[in-house]
Amino acid sequence: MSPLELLSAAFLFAGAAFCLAGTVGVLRFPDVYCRLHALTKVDNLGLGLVVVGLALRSSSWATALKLLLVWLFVLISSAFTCQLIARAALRRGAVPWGGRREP
Amino acid sequence: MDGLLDGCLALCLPLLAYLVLRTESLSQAVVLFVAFGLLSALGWARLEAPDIALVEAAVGTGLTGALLMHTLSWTEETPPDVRARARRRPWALLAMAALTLLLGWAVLALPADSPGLGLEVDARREDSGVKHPVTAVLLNFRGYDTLLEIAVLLVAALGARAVNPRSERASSEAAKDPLTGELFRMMTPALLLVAGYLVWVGDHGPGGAFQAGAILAGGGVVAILTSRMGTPRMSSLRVRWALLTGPLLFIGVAVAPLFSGGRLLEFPEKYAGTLIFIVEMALTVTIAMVLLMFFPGTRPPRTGRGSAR
Amino acid sequence: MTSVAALMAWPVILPLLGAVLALLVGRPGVRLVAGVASVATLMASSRLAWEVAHQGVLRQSIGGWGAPLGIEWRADGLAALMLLTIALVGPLISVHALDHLGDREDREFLPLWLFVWCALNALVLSDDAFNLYVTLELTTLAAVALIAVRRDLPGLDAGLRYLLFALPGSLCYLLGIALLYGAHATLDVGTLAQRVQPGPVTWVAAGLVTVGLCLKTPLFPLHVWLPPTYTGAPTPVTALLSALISKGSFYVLLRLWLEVFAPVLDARVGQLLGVLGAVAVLWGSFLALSQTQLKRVVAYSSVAQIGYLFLVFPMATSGARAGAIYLVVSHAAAKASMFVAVGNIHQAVGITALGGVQGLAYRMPFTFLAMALGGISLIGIPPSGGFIAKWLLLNESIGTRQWWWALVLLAGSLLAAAYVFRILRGSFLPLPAEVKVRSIPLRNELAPLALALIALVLGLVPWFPLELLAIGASR
Amino acid sequence: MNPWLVYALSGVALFSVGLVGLFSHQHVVKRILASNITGSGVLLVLVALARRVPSGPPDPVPHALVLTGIVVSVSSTALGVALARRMARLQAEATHSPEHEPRSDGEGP
Amino acid sequence: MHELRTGLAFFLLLNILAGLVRVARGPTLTDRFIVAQLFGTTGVGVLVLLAADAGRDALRDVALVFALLAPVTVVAFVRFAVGSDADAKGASSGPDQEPRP
Repeated sequence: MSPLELLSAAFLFAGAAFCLAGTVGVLRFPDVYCRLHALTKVDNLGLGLVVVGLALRSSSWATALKLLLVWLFVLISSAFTCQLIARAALRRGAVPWGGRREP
Repeated sequence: MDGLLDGCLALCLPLLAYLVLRTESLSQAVVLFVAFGLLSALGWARLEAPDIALVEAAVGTGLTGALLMHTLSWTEETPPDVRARARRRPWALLAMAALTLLLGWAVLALPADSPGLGLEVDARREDSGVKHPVTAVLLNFRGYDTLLEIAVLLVAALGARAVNPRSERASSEAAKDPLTGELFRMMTPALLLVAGYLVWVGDHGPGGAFQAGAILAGGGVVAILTSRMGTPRMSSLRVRWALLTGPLLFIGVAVAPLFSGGRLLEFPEKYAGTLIFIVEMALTVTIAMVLLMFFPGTRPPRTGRGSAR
Repeated sequence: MTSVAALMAWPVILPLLGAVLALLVGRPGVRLVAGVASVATLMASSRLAWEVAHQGVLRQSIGGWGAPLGIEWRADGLAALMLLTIALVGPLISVHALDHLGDREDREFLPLWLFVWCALNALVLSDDAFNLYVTLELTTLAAVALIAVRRDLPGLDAGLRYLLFALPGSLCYLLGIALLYGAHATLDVGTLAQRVQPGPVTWVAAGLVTVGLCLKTPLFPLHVWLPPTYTGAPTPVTALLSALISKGSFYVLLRLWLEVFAPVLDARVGQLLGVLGAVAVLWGSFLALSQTQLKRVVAYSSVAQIGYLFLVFPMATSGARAGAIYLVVSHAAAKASMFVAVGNIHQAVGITALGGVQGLAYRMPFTFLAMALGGISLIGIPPSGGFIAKWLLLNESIGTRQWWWALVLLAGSLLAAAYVFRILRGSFLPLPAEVKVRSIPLRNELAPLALALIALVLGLVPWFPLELLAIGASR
Repeated sequence: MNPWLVYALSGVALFSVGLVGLFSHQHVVKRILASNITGSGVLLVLVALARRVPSGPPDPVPHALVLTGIVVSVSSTALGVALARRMARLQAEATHSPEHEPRSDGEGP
Repeated sequence: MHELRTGLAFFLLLNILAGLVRVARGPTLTDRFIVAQLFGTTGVGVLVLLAADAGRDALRDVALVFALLAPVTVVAFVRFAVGSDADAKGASSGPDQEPRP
């Protein structure tokens, strides 16, 4: 395995790990807002690291560029959508968790 | 690893479908259905059908998702038939299993190595004027199906607008929301770019009018939701021209050979590629309009939620 | 412009073009465009039928690609007769619809009807199994939009009901076609007919196709959607549904069954379809007899009349085929005339109960003359198309030594006579003084009469249609 | 097992689940979802059939058929939802203001 | 590398399945919708992983479209499912109520 392959594999694994962390977060966190926080980890870091790992080994610049574009779209959309979802939840009266144990 | 991935995906799809239909809350069913659309897109991807995955992505996340969210605003949360269904559940499971076995028996009896019509398509693709085989089948070899399919879209748009004719705009408060406004401004150029790219790429790779039209419609849905426009109305002449230029052009291209002794949809070999491209461009607009007409506007019912039997 | 390509293309393209243009011009010119398109399509259809009668079966490959790759059209005598039926019955119904529906509905009804016409013509001509699916779906969606065109609760309910039964029907059909494509790598009906072999794929595919199309037609016991849909839809739309749209799926079933499946299936499957048809005849007629609403009587009568059509499958001879097609055509005319007459009655007195017709024969003579002539064809008394059709079926049932079908035919006729006379009897009683009869336009009185006359003429000069039917009866 | 067979069987199972679901539900949105699932099953079978030869590109004809099928399925879903929505609104109006009945043609039972 | 990427794609698919638990538990529509968003991003990840195989470049376009259109459903969700901005109190609107802990 070449160093580049190793680096790429490392990025891919790291990305997958963040995806797992995000999923666990969505499953375990106590309220809507915390779960949103977990979701953004997948959007930003999980997908980001996977994209970087793939871009390192991509055959052409165009491919790498398209991969980064995918990530960029997800980043922008994630920034807006999380804000929107959180606001909607707040307006509907979901009270943020104050550090108590989940009932 | 490939086998594991395929097996897991193939197992999950029916499971998810069962969950969609089994759950008692409608909101749960809708979210599961969105997930089902995503998984089926992955299935298309695994089966090397990127064209279909593109359509699933464009329609599923854009239009169908928004449409289903919209249904949540006017249907009852818990379907009225929960108790009745619970009684019937063992019967339903048995029927599903029996039907699956019967149909599976036929599938197992199919020849396992038939190439279908792949070789024939390959042999004639040169004459079709298009490099991508799926586009060649869709717009040239079986272009007549596509012509009728456009009629299907028009009929559905006409029917959907006929029953909900008024174009409803969201409250002015929604229009002023800076967040969605900024989102729309950032999305628009990207949407136009990707849609144009997909029409262009349809000639030699997966893409084409329907995919591009569906993406434009996705942008249109956001525009409707943020009160930048209303659902297109049949009563507006401009809307009708935008809707019908594509079909008229397609019909014109289809019948033109008849006047010079040719057959319906027989494109002259030299111009086939160009003609198909022009028709695709015009159909993109038509398809985007039709899909937007499917989207029923934004105002939740004034009188509250009624039951939808 | 007399090439075979043009001959076969115009009956499909003209209504499509007409529909698109009618949508484009909107309210002011919609009637004009639809009228021109109707006349042009009628001419194109008759021209094609004429050529078939003189030249025999016509074939055409769209785009010039040829069978396995492209789509083929095939016009035999059966297709020509169906084209003529649609072109005569459909416009008469739509003329009636102009006054029955409001001005607003015009804008939607006329383009949608032209789409239905395009779809049915395409369906009749198509020789490609998947193309048939597309035409079936186009018919279904246009029919749903038509049923709901008035936006009232009964119409919407009827439209949804129809959609949610017709959709699974089409999907069953599509899965059957997918299996056949998987086994034989072709969608061309003629090629499929040569390649199918007895085996699980063919059996399951035949089952799926049959169940799917029986759901759409519908055959007993899948008919549960029919009475509420037919009663909820606006009357002209019901006439279209019963006369033409339900015949579309039956036409597909008949062709696929007789050409593709029958040779490789056990004869007992045909018997099963025949038994279901017979039950439909008796059960539908019985229910028609026990209804109190005028429209429901005619709707249940459709269940019964569709049942007769399925008697063709156990006999599966060319005579039985001719009889079934003859019934399709004469029932299209007769039932359309009955439904349009019901629409007139409703328009005149606003009463839907069976008793509401009391005395109306004196005020609306043409409408009741049409009702009587249509009824004669439904019962099968000479001279009527219904009589010829039943005569042919009766002959075949005795010729193939399946005398029990003859009993079904006779029993069905007796029951039909009972429910038709139940309607007509009341109409000749004296008109109650308190009933106000609104006058309806003469055009609307003449439309059902013209339809009923078609059924009558079919009984008087049966040789032309029968000769036409013999063209290309077997591949 | 070949991948195509796995997916074809999965498609068949989807079809069965959807079809049975369609006829065992009363709720209109659920029935529309069920018909969508049934359609997906059929389309999955078709696409799987295109992939029976593992080497080389898949058979494009089923892909084109499926694209047409998806368009038809989207159209019928949209039409069904539009009808159901109008019905829900009319029913809501009818229950909220009993003196204002929705316009009825009087032809129904 | 192919095995590694396919394996990771499988792993991401398992993540999606695990997310179904949250859909079942809810408790509110918003929670379920968050899972749908999670599915979307994970699905994009699976698609870009699969697209790295030779001859499957078109799947990157699919991922692009998924990423691009993801906000559409969110905007629709915010507008309809949670209730319009006008009745922000939300006491009686919306398909299900947020619990107040």
